[in-house]
Amino acid sequence: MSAAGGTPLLLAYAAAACSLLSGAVSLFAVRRHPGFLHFGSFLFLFAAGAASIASGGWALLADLTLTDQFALGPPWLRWYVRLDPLSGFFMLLLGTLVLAISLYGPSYTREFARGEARQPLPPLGVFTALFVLGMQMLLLADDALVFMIFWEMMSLSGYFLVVYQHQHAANRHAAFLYLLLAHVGALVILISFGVLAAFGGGLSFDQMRSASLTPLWATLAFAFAFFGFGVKAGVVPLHVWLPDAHPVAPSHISAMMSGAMIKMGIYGIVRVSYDLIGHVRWEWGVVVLIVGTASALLGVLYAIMQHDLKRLLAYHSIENIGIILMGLGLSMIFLGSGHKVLGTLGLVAALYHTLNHALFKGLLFLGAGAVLYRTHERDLEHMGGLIHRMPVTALMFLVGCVAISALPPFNGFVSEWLTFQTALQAPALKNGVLRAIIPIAAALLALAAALAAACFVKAFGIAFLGKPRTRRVAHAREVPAGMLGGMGLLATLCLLLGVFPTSVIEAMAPITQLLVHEALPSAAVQGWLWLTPISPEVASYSAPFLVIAIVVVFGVGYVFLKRRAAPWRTGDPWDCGFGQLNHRMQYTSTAFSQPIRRVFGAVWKVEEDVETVAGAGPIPRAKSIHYQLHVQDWSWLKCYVPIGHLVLAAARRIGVIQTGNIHTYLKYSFATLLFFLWIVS
Amino acid sequence: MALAELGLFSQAIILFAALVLFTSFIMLGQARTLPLIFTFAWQGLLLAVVTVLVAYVSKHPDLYVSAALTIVLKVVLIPWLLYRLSVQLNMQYDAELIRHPSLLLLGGAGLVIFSYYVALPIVRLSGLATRNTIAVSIAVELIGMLLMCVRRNAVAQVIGFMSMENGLFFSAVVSTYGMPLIVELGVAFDVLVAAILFGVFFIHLRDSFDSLDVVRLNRLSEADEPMPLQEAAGARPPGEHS
Amino acid sequence: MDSQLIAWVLAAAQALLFVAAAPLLAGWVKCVKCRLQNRAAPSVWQPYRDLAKLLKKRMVLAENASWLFRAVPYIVFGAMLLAAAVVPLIAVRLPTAAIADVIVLVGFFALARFFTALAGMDIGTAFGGMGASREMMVSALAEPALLMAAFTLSMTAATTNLSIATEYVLQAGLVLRPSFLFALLALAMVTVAECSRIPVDNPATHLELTMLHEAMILEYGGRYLALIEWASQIKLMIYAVVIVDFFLPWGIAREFTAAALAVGAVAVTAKLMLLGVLLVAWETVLAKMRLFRVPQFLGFAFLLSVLGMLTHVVLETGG
Amino acid sequence: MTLLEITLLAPLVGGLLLVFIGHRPLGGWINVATCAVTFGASLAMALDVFAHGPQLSSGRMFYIDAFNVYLVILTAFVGMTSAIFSRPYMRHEVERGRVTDRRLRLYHSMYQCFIFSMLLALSTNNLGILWVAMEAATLTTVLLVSLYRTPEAIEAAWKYFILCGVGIAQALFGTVLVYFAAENKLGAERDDTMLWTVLHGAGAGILDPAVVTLAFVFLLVGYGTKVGLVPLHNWLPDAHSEGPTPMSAVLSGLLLNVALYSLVRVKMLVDASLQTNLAGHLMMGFGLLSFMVAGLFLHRQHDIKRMYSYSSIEHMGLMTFAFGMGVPLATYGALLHMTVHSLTKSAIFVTVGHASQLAGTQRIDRIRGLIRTQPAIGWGLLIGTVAIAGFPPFGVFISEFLLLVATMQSWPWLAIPLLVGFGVAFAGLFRNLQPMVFGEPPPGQKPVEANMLPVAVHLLLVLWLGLSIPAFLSGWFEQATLLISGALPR
Repeated sequence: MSAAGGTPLLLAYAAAACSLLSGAVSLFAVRRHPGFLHFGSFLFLFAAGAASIASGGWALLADLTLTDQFALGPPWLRWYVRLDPLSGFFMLLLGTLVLAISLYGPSYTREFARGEARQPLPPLGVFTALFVLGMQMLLLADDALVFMIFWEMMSLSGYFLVVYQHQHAANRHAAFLYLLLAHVGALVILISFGVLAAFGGGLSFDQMRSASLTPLWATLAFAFAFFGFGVKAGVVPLHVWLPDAHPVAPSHISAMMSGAMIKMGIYGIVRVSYDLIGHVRWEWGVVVLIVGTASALLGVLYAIMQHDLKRLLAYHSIENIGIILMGLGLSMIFLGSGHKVLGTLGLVAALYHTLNHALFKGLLFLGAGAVLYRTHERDLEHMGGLIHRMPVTALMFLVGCVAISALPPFNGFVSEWLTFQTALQAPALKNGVLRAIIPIAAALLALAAALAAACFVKAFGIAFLGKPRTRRVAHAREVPAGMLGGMGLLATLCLLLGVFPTSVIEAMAPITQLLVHEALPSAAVQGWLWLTPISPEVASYSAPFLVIAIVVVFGVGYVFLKRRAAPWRTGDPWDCGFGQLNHRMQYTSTAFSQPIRRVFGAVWKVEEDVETVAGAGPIPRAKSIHYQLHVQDWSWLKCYVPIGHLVLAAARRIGVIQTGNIHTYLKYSFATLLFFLWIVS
Repeated sequence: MALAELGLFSQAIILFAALVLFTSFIMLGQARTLPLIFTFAWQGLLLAVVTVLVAYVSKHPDLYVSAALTIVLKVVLIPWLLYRLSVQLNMQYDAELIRHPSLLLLGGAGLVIFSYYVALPIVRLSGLATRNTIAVSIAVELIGMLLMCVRRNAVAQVIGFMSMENGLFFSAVVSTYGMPLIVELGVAFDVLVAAILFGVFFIHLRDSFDSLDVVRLNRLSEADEPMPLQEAAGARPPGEHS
Repeated sequence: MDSQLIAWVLAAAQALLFVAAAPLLAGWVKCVKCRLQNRAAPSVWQPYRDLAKLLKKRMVLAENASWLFRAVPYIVFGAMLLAAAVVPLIAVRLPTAAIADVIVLVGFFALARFFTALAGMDIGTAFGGMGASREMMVSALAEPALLMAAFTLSMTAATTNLSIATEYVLQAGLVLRPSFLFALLALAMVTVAECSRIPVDNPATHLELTMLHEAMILEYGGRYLALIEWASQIKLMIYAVVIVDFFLPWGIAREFTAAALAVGAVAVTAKLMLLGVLLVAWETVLAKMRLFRVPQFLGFAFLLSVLGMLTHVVLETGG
Repeated sequence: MTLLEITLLAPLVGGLLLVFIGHRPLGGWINVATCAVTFGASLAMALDVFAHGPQLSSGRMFYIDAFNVYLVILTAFVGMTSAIFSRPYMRHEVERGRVTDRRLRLYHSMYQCFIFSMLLALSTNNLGILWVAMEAATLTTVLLVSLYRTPEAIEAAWKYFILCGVGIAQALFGTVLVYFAAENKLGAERDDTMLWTVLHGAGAGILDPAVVTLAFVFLLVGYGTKVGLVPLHNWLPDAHSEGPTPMSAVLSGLLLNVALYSLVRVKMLVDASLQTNLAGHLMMGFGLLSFMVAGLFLHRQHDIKRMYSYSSIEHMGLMTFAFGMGVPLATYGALLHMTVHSLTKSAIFVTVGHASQLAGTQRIDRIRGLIRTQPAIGWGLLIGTVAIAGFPPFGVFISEFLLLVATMQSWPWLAIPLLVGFGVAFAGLFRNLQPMVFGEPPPGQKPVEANMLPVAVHLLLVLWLGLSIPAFLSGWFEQATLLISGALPR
């Protein structure tokens, strides 16, 4: 049903207002009482998150479409606002993360006020608020102008957050690159809207929906939109800003960025291609599928090579965006060739994974932030053994790792499973080539998933397990309750969404109804316990049973073995009979990923050099070995460096027109005059 | 129409117009400063004469005013100013070297042809007897500009500038019997101020560059500066880390 | 309702039988191997004895072990148990088969492996890290090949549910599908890699540097080691049973009568013994390969499975 | 005495007064006060116009319509805020000994004369006077550019003088041609034939195309030089970088606008009498070229004021392009862009002035860590640049948005070069901006006494325009659009 105004919309406004208030509080109040930021500002942020969840959830579950307008902007161009299940869904996602960081933030940000380089807190608070506001409002936007305004506001405040600790050069580089790409992306999006507006005769989304485009222009509009939103989503090869920008931002912001901001790119793609353009074509699907597969695979491969924890997580965002896009691509292929149910399945898989990734990536970044908060370390090579010092954080982080590695019974697995199921319906297609490439794409997805598992074994194993590698890490303490609360919220959701997928999918029905006028009829034919996306015969999955099984085994093991066996005693680990083991004998992160580096050598630009200083003595043995490893992302070297050089070269050349000699200048105007005179007569 | 059919005054006008053009050519070729100034004065005088003739022919009394303005400004004031300055900066005798003077004069001739070509559509319109002189006026203006383009000496540039003004003024007179008086006055005022400012600037130039050679004014240039080495995306490839 | 109950009981029984029989298969393989290599063979029941002994033994944990280290064996065993419950051993149409399809099965294996690897890194010795790193690399390469093969089969059977797929093959009768041939080969190679058999890994080695799987669980002892060993035996059995179900399912029980069940049991026993012999033969003729030749090995497996899928698309469905 | 007369006379009187007492401490205040009077009068006049529509003064000397009324207000306003800024700034310069009392006097009176000539150019009804005023604007600013008497300043002023003089001369020739065309078509009374109202009213459509085309070429080259269109732009960066900063603020913020205004006025005439869109196409080509080239120049700047003057060239090119396109949406966007650009750019120059005083140099690579030393200046520069780079919620974004959409609708393929230009220009601005604003300041860098009020006001206005355009302003824009492009934007 559709209506003007309505409570959910009011709630959404309330959410936006709360974000603004939180910004205002941190702008005006903080200077006098720093305490305010930690309470006032984050309190309002909490309210904003809650309100977003409420409004989004309401609109989603009650399947409402509410519209409204404001008398702002140019007179003939009102601000149109609309809350429908799709935006509601993303509102929900956003709200959840905001809630989590508003719990996590107060303790975490206090660090900046202390740290060796004291940062002023107001900018952080203000731009966090504006960042959230931008995302809330762009979800509500119902015309190109409003959308672009808040889209850019999101990018811009994101920039200020990335550059927040601007004393580090890395932050400045990252912020510059980020804003540059964001700006270019926004302009491209604008072009796509321009195409739609030219056909629809107006900038409001309703007019665009009513536009009837020729296939060529529709494809152009889609291509521009896909490019523009792809930049934000961090699609390979447009991703270069992402692994730089996310790590250097404050961790709760990184969580927002990876969790929410890049999802706005997905939102944009879905909104434009499914809603505004309307008729999806399968060719687009093929492109999206290929790009998605590439992103998934390259993203995880780049990620494995990282030893900066947050950077590793950032690269994994690229991988997961790729997985989401694979789902979208499949959905487009199926819709474009007339299989509505399968198209719906793909869409559901994509959206489900969007939600999941928001949750576990947020969780992981918060976890990384917790480690950073206590140890001031982002480099895995310096961590280790944290599970003993920060057990709860370790548990949360482990949940995140399991979820992102797509292991049952957590949520990451469900959405990837749905993607696989969609891919396996390829035989339904008439086009034999598609039937052939889709399963291969699925197999590559499997490869990506397996590599992700490897990567997170490394991440968790090096950071939390083993022995501490530095003193700071050895003396780390558990983080305050607020931060644990923020992580706990997300961790719980990760488990719930993994164990009760059926209900989630049913809740998503309004979205698919809105976009493709179709839902998954048989998803829950056998009740909430069994997830049967297509039909019980084709495939079924029941997460609760796995949980039960593990619980049972624990119980049995505990009752029978633990009680009856003799109590265990501790001893030294096995050292082959050589002397005392120390922490430097552990496998490092680089060592862990060495086999994979050798297997997939061509993906990176690897520069490896070993300097060995031979010692004296009858048996020549190395006194000291210095090992250096440079791993670089080809897409940077191949796509961006040339463009940069091109522009700089052009700028260098162009200088010669300004010789500083007044005669030359006079000659210019003389020549111009004569030229024009010659033209006109 | 044939020249012969025109009245004597009109013929005189055309004759003087030709002389004005001639003076422009002389300026173009004149390397030494003082003669340049004098030629400029002559041009002004001829211009004034033309104006008076036109005023007489076309019974436009207010053209007398503008003729008077011309005499005061272009014949007396400005040349005198320039003369005093060049004496004061004792540069009245130095001559600058003009590269390929013959080529330059040829270029001037080319400009005359070009301006004739440009002016053709206008000439069709004008009902005045003296319409062909429009082409001449354009030519005078363009030649003035050419002069500015090739001369290194600031004084020469000023004179080029002023002779452009002459061309404009001339065109106004011969095409439309001059512009409304207020505009004329405004223009004249601007020219006067400009002349004074030029005078001021000669002093400044001499003080800071100890010559009036404008080619030395090349500090503010973009040509040979290296690119600034800022920290930009190019400075460090983001993919990298060790 | 009644039949429902029976079905559930049967399913539970089958799962337990599966778990119980797993060490036997391992014992059989070991025994046959020794015979083939002219060594004095242990009894086929030896694995049970080992497990019992380990279960009784008092444990020694490295002082650095965390709670994760102690939780891992249960997680691994739980995952394997559930996986065992899913695979139709002697009867199809059991309700437990609906818990998970073949993809989830792979997921279970991945879960077990993930935690095993973590456990390997928990103590902080070089061996653990080394084993984890290598194991994850090998599995990362094996998984796509495995899933690809599974896709080929499930695209033929239009389902990913094991029991239904098995039924489909039964109903289809004997059809010579090139895709199945390729898939079988691929699956066999992956099995070898996943169950850490020669030539990828050597379960019987005592040289740490050549270990993959063993290196990870080097620090385990007592009942934890028992659970893990048992789990890996179950894993081997699952792979074997899956292969059997897919490629020669004949004899498996389709209705829950005593006779049918008996037939099924006998049939599956025979098939598994045969498979064990084949595995032993394979392990005897091949030598363990260098770690960095494993990628080629698995790449070949992946190639085979892709071939299978392509032949399915091109030759079998036409298109 | 009408409001318009007050608006015009106030700066004139103030200028004369300041000739004598401009060097006193009072001088700065008088400067501000005069501007305030001017602004007040212009505001009142604007209300009058808003109430009763276009006004033709007695004697038809002056004509105020929707197009120039808001420019008059803008000029008066920016003139005032820059005067507010220039008072402490110039005092600081005097303390640093860069400016003597004589020059301070000169500065103040010339400032007022400059304001006067721009107001005159905007409000006059006579094309000839328009030209005279433009020339006068050049003459008054020349001395200000050379205020510091450094060789660079002299050189810059000389180039400014010569190039603009030559350009303006072309414009005069164009004016003469227009007059000529009008004079022999509509045999009106001689003095009237140069009146805009007459030309645009009676003369519309009947002027001879050939002459008008020729005239437009001269006018385009002439006023285009003052707008700073590539390749006639060379005077602009020099003049901006070497003159005192308040001067740069008003040059960028106002003079270019006025020149563009004159150009658009004559374009309206030409379009009326030409059937083809020749004038528009010439302007589009010119504008696009300037836009792209200036964007590239941004990348190679060492001098902060130079950099921002190139950005002015870029934006002027954009507006010229938009006016050239001529479709209502583009015209509306361009009118809006004129406003927001001059507000933002003058604010930026004010901040730049403080920044360079703080760092003691205009060299970009010596200005560091502003945000640490003096947050107000750092943030001001940052936000100003963000606004000028076209980020929402600032007004520049809205106008550029409208421009892009209009381009998409009428010339889809030209959107691509525009896009590239935006990207390049943005990169050029920020790669230079970031190191200046962020990072650690050089040791011993002290805050300066800065008056950020103008900046704040300007940026707030721009923000306001970005979020919603007040009805009266929008009304004027729409009328002007109707006037220029013959239709209302949709």
